[in-house]
Amino acid sequence: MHSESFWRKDIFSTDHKTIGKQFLFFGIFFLLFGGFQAMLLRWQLAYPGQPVPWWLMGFLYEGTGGIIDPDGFNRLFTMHGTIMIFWAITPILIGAFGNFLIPLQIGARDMAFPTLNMISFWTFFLSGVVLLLSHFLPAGSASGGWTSYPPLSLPGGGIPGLGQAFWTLSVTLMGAATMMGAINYIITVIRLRAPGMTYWRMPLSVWGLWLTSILNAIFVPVIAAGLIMLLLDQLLGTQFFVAGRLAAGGGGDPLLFQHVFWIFGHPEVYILILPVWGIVSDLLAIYSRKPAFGYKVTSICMSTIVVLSSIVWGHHMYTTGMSPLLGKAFMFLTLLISIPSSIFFFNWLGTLWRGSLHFDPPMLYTMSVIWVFGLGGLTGLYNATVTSDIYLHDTMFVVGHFHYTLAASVLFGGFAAIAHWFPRMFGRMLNPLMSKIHFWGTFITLNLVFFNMMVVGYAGQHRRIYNPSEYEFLQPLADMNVFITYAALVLGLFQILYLFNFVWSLVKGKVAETNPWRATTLEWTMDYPIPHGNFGEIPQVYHGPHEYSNPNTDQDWAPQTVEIKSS
Amino acid sequence: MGKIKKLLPGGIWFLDPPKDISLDGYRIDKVIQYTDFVITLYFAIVVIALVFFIWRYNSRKNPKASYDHGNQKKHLIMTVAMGLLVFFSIDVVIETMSFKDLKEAFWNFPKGKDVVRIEVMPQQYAWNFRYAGEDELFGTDDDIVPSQNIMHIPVNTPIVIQLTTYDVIHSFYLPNFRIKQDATPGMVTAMWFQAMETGQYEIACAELCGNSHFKMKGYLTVESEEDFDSWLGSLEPEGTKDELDDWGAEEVEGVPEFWAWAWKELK
Amino acid sequence: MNKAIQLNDRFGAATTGKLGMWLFLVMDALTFGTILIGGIGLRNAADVWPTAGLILNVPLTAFNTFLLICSSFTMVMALNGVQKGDRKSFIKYLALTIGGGVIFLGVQVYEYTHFILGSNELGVVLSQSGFSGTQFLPFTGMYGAVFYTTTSFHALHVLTGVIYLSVILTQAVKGQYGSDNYDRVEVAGLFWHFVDLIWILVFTLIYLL
Amino acid sequence: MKDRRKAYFMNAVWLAVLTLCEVWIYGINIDRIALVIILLAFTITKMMLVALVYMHLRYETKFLRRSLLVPIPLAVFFLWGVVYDLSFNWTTM
Ligand code: HEA
Ligand code: HEA
Ligand code: CUA
Ligand SMILES: [Cu+2]
Repeated sequence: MHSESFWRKDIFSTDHKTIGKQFLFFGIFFLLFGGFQAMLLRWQLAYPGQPVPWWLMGFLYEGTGGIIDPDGFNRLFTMHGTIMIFWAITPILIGAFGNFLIPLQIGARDMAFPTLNMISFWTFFLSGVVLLLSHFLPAGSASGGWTSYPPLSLPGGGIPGLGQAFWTLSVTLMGAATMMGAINYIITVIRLRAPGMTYWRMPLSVWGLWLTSILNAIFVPVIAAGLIMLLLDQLLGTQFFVAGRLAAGGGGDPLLFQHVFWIFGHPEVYILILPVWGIVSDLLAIYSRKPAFGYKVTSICMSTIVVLSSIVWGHHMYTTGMSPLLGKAFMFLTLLISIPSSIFFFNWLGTLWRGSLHFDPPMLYTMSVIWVFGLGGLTGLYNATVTSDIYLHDTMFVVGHFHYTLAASVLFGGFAAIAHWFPRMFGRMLNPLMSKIHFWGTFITLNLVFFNMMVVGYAGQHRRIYNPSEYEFLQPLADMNVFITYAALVLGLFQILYLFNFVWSLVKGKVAETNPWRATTLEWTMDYPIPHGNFGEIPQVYHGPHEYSNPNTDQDWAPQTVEIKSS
Repeated sequence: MGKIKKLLPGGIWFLDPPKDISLDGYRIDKVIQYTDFVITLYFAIVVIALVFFIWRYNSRKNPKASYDHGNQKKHLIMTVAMGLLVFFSIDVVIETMSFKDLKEAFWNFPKGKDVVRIEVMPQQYAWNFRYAGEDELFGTDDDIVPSQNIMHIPVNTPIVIQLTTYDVIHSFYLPNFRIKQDATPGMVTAMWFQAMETGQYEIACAELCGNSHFKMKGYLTVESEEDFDSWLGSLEPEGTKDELDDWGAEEVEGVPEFWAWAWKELK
Repeated sequence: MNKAIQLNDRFGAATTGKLGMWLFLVMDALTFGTILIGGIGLRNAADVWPTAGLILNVPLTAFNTFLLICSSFTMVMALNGVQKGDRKSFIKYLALTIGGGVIFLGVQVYEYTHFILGSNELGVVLSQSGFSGTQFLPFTGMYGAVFYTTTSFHALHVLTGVIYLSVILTQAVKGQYGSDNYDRVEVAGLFWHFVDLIWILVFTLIYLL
Repeated sequence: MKDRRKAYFMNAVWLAVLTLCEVWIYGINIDRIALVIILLAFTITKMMLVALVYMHLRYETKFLRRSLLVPIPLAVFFLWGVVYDLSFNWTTM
């Protein structure tokens, strides 16, 4: 192995493992950033118009007398939503674990296009810089919501300055990076699987990441086109999405943007959660020492959801005055998704059934996904129904629903993945005690926060409002809003513990053995540090990824590279 | 449905929604209550299963896992049956309820003489309302436009609303009626409802529309037929012409009608 | 680093680079598709829409279409050349292809400047289509937005293709390709033909219909 | 490698002829709907010629050819949904 300079090795590296780690640090930074914004949001919702205390960095609001002003609040949730979805979850789950796991788990030496992979990360990085810079614009960052509906997001909509244009630009760049990643992941899985690694022998994590990439490949181009049109409207003054008074000389249609946005936007939520479904299915098997229940059925269900997810976007638009035909069609198609969802959900329980459960930290995070995704998924049904959505649309109920699916399920999936693969990435174990404290603290407070969001939503509180006490019918909810905020602050404190644990374990954690979890998949077959090129010799794969407790083996696991002789 | 209510006093979302004073709001509450009931049931099953597995199959109690891929025919049948059970016990039921409600109520616009028609045109950040006046035609000189954010309706009378907007998208949200409808520039949308009780209620804007979205509030007064008539009678009819000039509608060429449009017939 | 092991999969002999390019082209087609779908949707909902040939120059653009077809032809001829090991014809046809692209762009720039500078005749046809002014700009109603966005996005692709092929050409001149090493030429060709393919659709949807 | 120059040339001729036909049909006065259908048919033929011959799909595996068709039904569904909703209005004039 020839030695490489620091720049080639750690910065502009083409090694998928290094790029994966870069994505991980990048994502964690934005997770904290967006999470901090959530704390400020919660402060405002509980104590509208009261000065932000010093321990929430009140000095940030010196210009407005220590309080968050309405514009500032709108910027907060816009940036919070955008950052969490595109710059925190996407890099952590798809960028970091997609990069790290796909080649290792299928037995490849690297991605199919390593240089493209590096460019993808640096484009992503650039998009993040543009996004961060937009916070320093004289008129402030974007404040049109993460959905950025025109005409509000256009110059005539009343948001001053270039914030919206920066938002559009950075999301477009992010999309370009995601598309490069998608090409890489898809082709890698198609082409670079080790001998014997058939599709039906891939770990479910790879299935999830691969399906995610397919969705990315199909739908990110759609939003890219939409964003290009939006950007032209914002900067050049074309009129795709303006109508009514603002459209001098005949205009376009704001509904077109909503369609384009949600044609992408709905698949996007599955883009975020599919890796987690895969990872959870795998980890449940590992920590139950039992093959994943209904492996094939689970991957077929995930694929079915991929197909269905592309034809249900209209359920975000029930109140726009949609035609009865479309309304009914979208409702029916949306509800269909609960069939494959409940099937693989049932399979998760099936994996636990008669297993031998080891409650290591990754398992705790994983099992909690069953809880939070159950709640998040089931509450999707209220939204999917046209009549109940007429009431619940744009209320905190929807916010609660998607924090259960996104901020809870996806986040716990991410925590599980980090805890599980930390020894592979960094050669050390994440401290189990701190992990367990973090788990319990997060699990309890998170439920208090997000369940009660649904409670206030059901009680009528609409979303994106600066000051709920403006309305009489929301005044009985004031106490609950304060309670949610305290729960959220405690939740935030536990994340500080997590950050500490992460950094501490990085330098001081117990040095890990090669395969501490006794897992069967290929990434655990080589010693740390894994060299550039991963495998000395490309391994031969003999069986599926979940051979645990096979009676024909002496130990309770059989690596995929070891042939099992039936007795 | 009464039985379900008894099972779940107050529902699972322990804070009550605003009082329902509408003719059809109960339909929405009913769908939600049914969904509450079944998802609680399923979620309870999940939690019980989880707790049982943790207690029974933890590695201390069950050091040896059974080797089972769950890929036999019986497993397949079981899982698919589970999926279909969820689908038929939740989805099909709420879908049927919802379709029925839409057909009978929400998408079934009342027509005829005793309907009160109102045009709503939100702007950043206020609500404008317009009543047709004596001649029952909009865009004529006897239209009545109360001051901003003030809306009155008679009780027990169907109200049909048509909306468009002056600038960005807003959403006309009546928590006490369980409904909302977006107002989008360049198009006219519609909704209808009927109040069953008199009183003062709030109108909110449910779609982000700028920095004062949070206080884009209207006041809805539901009153008896006579009170409503005398309230309408006490207002000066607005000369449409001048007012349109104020809005600048006629200065910009090619601007579609967005205020005082001739009432568009409903499908 | 060893060459990665390739499975005998159902994509047959297509190289990994080629598969990557095909996937990219599908994604690119979806981007184009969305812009076109948006245009169709807006047009369908619009009250009036100008007849295409009134404002746009159909004969000139038909020539441009012909030009792209020819450059697609020269591109495959170049590929044929390199596959045969005929370096001279390879370089000749590649250069011709690039030339075709450049002329295409030139014609389009001519068309744009004509619209942007405006003229009285243009003013006449514009007013027949319900627009005012003597210039046809991206802000000239929905129609201008759809026309300019679609065609300029395509022109951007032609430009990318010209640069891409120029890189291939310099490498070719240095002697990088031969009858046993032409994969990159073929992949670049795929991109070039795709630009042609999209143009065929744009020509019909924007200029003829 | 087989010499495919002849096939390439014939393809170019076909494309040029079809383009000429398109412009000609566009010039004559026929029913709008017929025009749309005919022109789209011509366009799709031309696109297929380019894809099959110039982009060598003819010579690739059936599986590759079919995979590339996957987004088309999706796009058609999007087109239908968007066009239908944008032109739908609860109110008539
Ligand atoms: C990862 C993210 C994610 C996931 C997975 C989902 C999953 C689902 N979502 Fe959600 N959703 C979002 C993220 C997500 N959503 C976001 C971000 C928004 C808001 C965007 C915005 O407006 O800002 C949103 C909004 C949203 C709306 C629009 C609401 C509105 O604005 O008015 C709707 C409407 O239909 C909806 C529906 C659904 C449905 C039906 C599912 C289904 O996939 C759920 C399927 C799952 C199940 C049905 C549960 C599984 C079954 C069981 C647990 C029972 C099993 C029992 C036994 C085995 C015994 N979602
Ligand atoms: C993956 C996505 C994701 C994630 C992880 C989160 C995480 C959180 N979100 Fe977010 N949220 C969205 C996606 C997400 N959200 C989206 C898409 C919207 C809609 C935006 C829109 O309307 O346009 C939204 C909107 C939204 C709102 C609604 C605003 C409104 O409409 O009125 C609220 C309000 O409570 C909220 C709260 C929270 C909280 C408390 C967390 C917590 O889980 C965060 C926990 C993490 C931390 C706290 C970080 C770590 C700690 C520190 C950095 C130290 C500082 C902390 C202290 C000093 C205590 N979110
Ligand atoms: Cu108007 Cu929000
Ligand atoms: Cu959705």
